[in-house]
Amino acid sequence: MADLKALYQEVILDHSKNPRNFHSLPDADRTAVGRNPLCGDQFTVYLRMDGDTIVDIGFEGQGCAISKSSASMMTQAVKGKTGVEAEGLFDRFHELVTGKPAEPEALGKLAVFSGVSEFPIRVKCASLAWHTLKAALEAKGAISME
Amino acid sequence: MADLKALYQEVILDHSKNPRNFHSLPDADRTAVGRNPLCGDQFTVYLRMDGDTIVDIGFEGQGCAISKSSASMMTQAVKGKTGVEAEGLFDRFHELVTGKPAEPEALGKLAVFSGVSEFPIRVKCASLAWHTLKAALEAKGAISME
Amino acid sequence: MATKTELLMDVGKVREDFPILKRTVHGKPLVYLDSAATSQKPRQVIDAVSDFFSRYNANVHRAIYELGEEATREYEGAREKVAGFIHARSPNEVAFTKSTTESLNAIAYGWGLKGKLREGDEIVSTVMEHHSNHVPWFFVQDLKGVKLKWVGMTDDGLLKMEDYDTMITKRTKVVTVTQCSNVLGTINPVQEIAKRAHEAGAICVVDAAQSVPHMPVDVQKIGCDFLAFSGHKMLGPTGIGVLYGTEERLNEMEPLMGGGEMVREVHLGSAKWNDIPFKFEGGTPNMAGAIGLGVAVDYLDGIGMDRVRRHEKELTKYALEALSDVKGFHGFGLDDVERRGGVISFTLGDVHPHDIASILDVEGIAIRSGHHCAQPLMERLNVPATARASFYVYNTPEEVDRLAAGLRKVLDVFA
Amino acid sequence: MATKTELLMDVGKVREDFPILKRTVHGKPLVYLDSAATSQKPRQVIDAVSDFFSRYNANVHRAIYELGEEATREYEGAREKVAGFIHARSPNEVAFTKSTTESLNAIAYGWGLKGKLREGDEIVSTVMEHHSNHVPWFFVQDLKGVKLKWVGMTDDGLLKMEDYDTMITKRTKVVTVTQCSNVLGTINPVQEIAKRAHEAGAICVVDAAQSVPHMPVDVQKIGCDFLAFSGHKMLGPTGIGVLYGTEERLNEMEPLMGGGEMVREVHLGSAKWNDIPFKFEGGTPNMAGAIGLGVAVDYLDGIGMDRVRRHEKELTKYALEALSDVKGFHGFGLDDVERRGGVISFTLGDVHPHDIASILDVEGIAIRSGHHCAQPLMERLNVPATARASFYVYNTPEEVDRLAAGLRKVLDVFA
Ligand SMILES: Cc1ncc(COP(=O)(O)O)c(C=O)c1O
Ligand SMILES: Cc1ncc(COP(=O)(O)O)c(C=O)c1O
Repeated sequence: MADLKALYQEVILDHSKNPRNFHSLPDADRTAVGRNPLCGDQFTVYLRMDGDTIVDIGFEGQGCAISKSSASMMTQAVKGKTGVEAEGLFDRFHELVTGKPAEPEALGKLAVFSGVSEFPIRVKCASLAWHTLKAALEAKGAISME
Repeated sequence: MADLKALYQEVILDHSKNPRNFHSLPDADRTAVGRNPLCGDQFTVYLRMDGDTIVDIGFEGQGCAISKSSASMMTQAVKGKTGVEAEGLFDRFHELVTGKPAEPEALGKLAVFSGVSEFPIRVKCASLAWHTLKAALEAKGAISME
Repeated sequence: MATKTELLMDVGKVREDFPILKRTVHGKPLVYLDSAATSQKPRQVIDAVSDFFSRYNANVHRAIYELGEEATREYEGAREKVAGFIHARSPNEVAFTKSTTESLNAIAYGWGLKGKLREGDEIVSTVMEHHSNHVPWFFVQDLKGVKLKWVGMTDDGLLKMEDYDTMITKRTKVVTVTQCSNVLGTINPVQEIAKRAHEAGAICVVDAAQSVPHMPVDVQKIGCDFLAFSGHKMLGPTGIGVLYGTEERLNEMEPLMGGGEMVREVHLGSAKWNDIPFKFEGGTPNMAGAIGLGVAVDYLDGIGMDRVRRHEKELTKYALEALSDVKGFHGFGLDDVERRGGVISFTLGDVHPHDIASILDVEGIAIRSGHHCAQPLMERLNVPATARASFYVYNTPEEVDRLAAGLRKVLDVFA
Repeated sequence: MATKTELLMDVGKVREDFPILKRTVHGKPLVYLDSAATSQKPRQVIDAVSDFFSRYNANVHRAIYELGEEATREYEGAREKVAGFIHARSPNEVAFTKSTTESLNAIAYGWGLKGKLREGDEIVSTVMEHHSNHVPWFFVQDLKGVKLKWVGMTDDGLLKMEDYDTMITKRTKVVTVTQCSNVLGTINPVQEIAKRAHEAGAICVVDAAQSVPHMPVDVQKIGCDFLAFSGHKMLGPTGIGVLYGTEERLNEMEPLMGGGEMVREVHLGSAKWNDIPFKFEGGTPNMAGAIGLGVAVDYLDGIGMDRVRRHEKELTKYALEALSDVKGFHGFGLDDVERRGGVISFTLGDVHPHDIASILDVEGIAIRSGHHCAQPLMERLNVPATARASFYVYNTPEEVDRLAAGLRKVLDVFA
C-alpha cells in the first residue's frame, strides 16, 4: 500500500508551509514560469547568475504541498552550484522520484522525496520547479507539463 | 429462412427486365424524382391528370429488380385511378410489404410483392416508386428515402 | 434528512450492476465520487457493447445484409430511446456526436459560423460555463467578429438574472447556458432563459452535460433550440454524445463534418446534404457507443429520473451536513439542494486540493481536484483550484461518511 | 496461386478469436466480406473494452487517483502503440479523433481553413477519393475561395500520374490522396506523390483508411505531412480514429474542436492551446475506443503486417480467378495484386448490385452494394453502383468459393 507518511514527511510539510527563498529577485538575470495545467500549479523561478554559477535564486507561485516544498528545497540545494551541477542534481532527483535512484547519497536532504516514487501521479508535482529551473538556465521563458 | 423465390417471383423478374410504361410523358403535368441514396436507385414519375384522375403515367430511371418491377406494376395499377384511389392503393401496398396486410384482395396483381415482407431492408426498394408517385400527386418535386 | 437505510434499499441493488464497484484501490473498497467527470457503467451497458461487437457488428445504414440490418435497427432504436428520454418531438431531432464538446462545436460552427451569424451579432453566455461551452464561441468571435458577453454570478453561485435584462439586445442571436454547473452544481433556470432569448429573437443553446444524466429533462418544456450532452456521464460508453436541435434549427444548420453518410449526392466540387439528423453524422458513427447509450437510457428509465434526482438530492443534503462538521471544510455554492445537483466543490483549510485528492486516493476515495475545465469560474471564485466530490445513482451515505473520515485524515497529515 | 491449405493454417487460428464468425445468418455460417466498410473484432479487443469499463473506467489526464492513473497509462500506451505501428517519430504526432472523417475534417479546417490557406491557393486531389476526403475540402473551397483540382484515372484504375505534372503549380498548397481506393483497391504511389507535393512547396495529406489496416505503412517513408485512419476498420472499436501529423504541421495547425483538455488557459474571450497532440483532443476522449485500438494494433502486430498483406494478396488473386469463372462477372480495377488491396468491386451481368447483395445475404454472405461513398468515382466508371467484396485476416479461400457459388445462385434466380 502506498505510504502517505513517506510522501508527506515532516520536512516536506514544513517547507510547504514555510517555503524558503519564496520571493522574486528584483535583479534576476534569468526567469522562467512553469505550469502544470493538470492541477493549476504555477511557479516562477528567478535566478541571479555569476557566469555559470547560481548565486541567488527565488521562486513565487502556488501549488500543492509536494510541488511547493520541492521548489523550496530545490532553491536551497542549487544555490551556489553551477548550472551544470544543478542539472546533474535534477537528474539524480528525477531518478529518485521515479523509483530508480542511482546515486541517492548525492541528493542529501532532497532524499526526503523518495516517497513520491510510490505516487507516480505526483512525480510531475515534485519535478515542476526543477523543470522550471532548467528552462530558466536554458533561457526558455515558460514550460508546461501535461 | 427468408424465401428468395417468394421475393423474386416470375412476374417481378419479368417487370424488372421489361418494365411497362418505362418512358417519360412529354405532356406530363406532374413530375417527381425519388431517390434511395442507400443504393443509388433513382426514378422519375410522370403523370398526366384529368382533374383528379391519372389518365397517363410513365417512369424512367434505374434501380434494383424490386424497385424497378414495383415501379412498373405501379404504373399499370394506378392508370385510370384517381389520386385518392392511388394513395389508398399505396396504403394497402405498404401494409403488404411490411407484413401487415389488411385487405390483400384489394391489391390484385400487386400481391406478388408479399415476399418483400420477409426482407425488411427491401421495403424501401418496393415502395420507392410509390413514394415518388405520392410526391408527384402532392406536387413535391423530389423525395429521398434514407 | 435522508436516513441511511432509506437510501440504501435501492442503491444496494443498483451497485450490484456495476462491476467496478467491487474493486479495491490501495487495499480499500473503491468510493467513486467523480461521476461529474465520467460515470461508471452497469454491466447491462458493458454487455451491450460486447454483444454488438460479438454478434452483429456491421456498418449501419448502408449494409444490405442481415448484420447491417440488425445494427441499423439497434442504432436507430438507440436514437429513439434518447429522443424519448429528453422528450424530443421526433428522433430526427437527435444526432449522435462523440461528446458534448463535439455537439457544442457543431452548433457554434454549423449554426453560427457557417450558418446564421454575422459580424456584429452578439452571443450571451455566462461565467459559469465549462470550457467546452466557452471555446467554440471564441472561435466564432475570432473568425466572424461576433461579440461575446457573459452573465455574472452572485457569491452564492446563482446567475445574475438581471444581467440578461441589459445584455440581451436586439443584436443578440444566441443565448447559451449550462443547465447545471459542473463546479457548483447550481441548476440554472433554463426555461426562463430560453424564454428571454426567444423574446429577443435569439436562439437558446443549453449545455446539458450535467443535467440530462441527473434529472428529468424535457426539451419541449425548456423550449431550447439546441441541447448537448455526453453518454459517458450517464452510464453510457465513452465516445458518444448527443446533439439535440429542433427540426427548424437543424434544417437551417450547416454540418460541421463532411464525409460519408452525411451526403445525398457528391460531385467533384459540390455536394448535397442528407436529411436531418444524418447530415450531422459524417463518417462511420460510434455504433457500439450509441447502442450502449440506448441501454444506459433504458437503465436510467428503469430507475426513473425522478428517483435519480431525489436520490442525489438526499445524498447532497446528507453530505453538506456531514462535511460541514469537518474542520476547515469550505463548500462552494448553494445550501438549498432543490436548486443544486449532486456536485460539491470545496476547499479544506489551506490544504491544496491536489493533496486532498492524493490522500483520499490512498483511502480508496476518488474525487477530483483542479479547475474542472472552468477557469473563468475559478477566477470569479478567486481560487486557483477546488476539490470536488460528485454523486450518482450508485453512491451511498456510507460513502459520504468515508469521504468525511478521509478529509479528517487529510487534516491529520497536515496537522 | 495460393493453395487452400497454405492459407488456412494461420487463418483457422485467427478465426477462433472472432466470436461473430461463429454465428449463422439465414441458417448459413456467416461469410463476412465487408471489412472495407468495417472490420470484425477479435475477443482481445472486445475484452479490452469491457475490461476498461469494468475495472478502471475514469477520465484520463485530469484524475489524481488510482483509476485515473491506470486509465491515463493505458490511453497513452495506446497512443504509443499506434505511433509505433505507423512509424511516427513520436507519440506526440498521433492525436485520437472519432474517425478518418473527423481526422480529415480536422486537417481541412485546422490546417487549411483556419490555418494556412488563402484565397487563390490550390488543392490537388483525385477522382478516386472517398467522400470523406472530398467534402471537407469543398468546405475550404466554399468558405475560403480555394481552388480544387482532381487527378484523373486510367480505365485500369490507376491515377494518371502525368496529371500531377500540370495540376501541381506554385499555387498548390495541399496535395491529398487516398493510399488505397475503397472501391478499386488500387494502391497509389503516395511516396512519389508526397515527393512531388514537397517539391512544389505543398503539403501531402494521405487518407490511409484502407491502407493502415491492411499493409505495412511507414509515415516517415511515405514522407507525408498528415495521415488519417479509423480504428473500426482495423479490428478496433467504433468511434476512434487517428490523426497523424508531423510535429511541425501539428504545431502550425489550429484545433477543430474547442473544449476541455485541449486548452492550457482559458479566460473570458480568449484561450491558449495545450501542446500537441492534446490540443486536438477537445472533450472527454473515447478512452475505451483508444485502448481497444491499442489492443487491435497489438493483435495485428502479433500476426505481422507483412503477413496480413500477403494473406490478402493471395486471397485476392484466388478470388479474381475464381470469380472470373462466373458468367457475367465483371471486376473493376487492376489484375496485378501487387498493386491492389483486398477489395473487389464488380457487376454481374445486368443484375443490379442491390439484388446481388440481397441474394447473397440469404446465403449468409455479407457483401456491400452501392456507390461506396465514392460517387465521383462511380461517375468516372460510369456505373450507378457496384457490388463489393473485401477481405481481411479472417477470410479464407473457402469463403471465396462460397461467394462464387452465391453469385451462381444469383444468376439462377435471374435466369
Ligand atoms: C478510403 C476511405 N476514406 C475514408 C473513409 C471514412 O472512414 P470513417 O467512416 O471511419 O470516417 C473510408 C471508409 O468508409 C474509406 O474507405
Ligand atoms: C457542464 C459541462 N459541459 C461540457 C462538458 C464536456 O463534456 P465532454 O468532455 O463529454 O465533451 C462537461 C464535462 O466535462 C461538463 O461538465
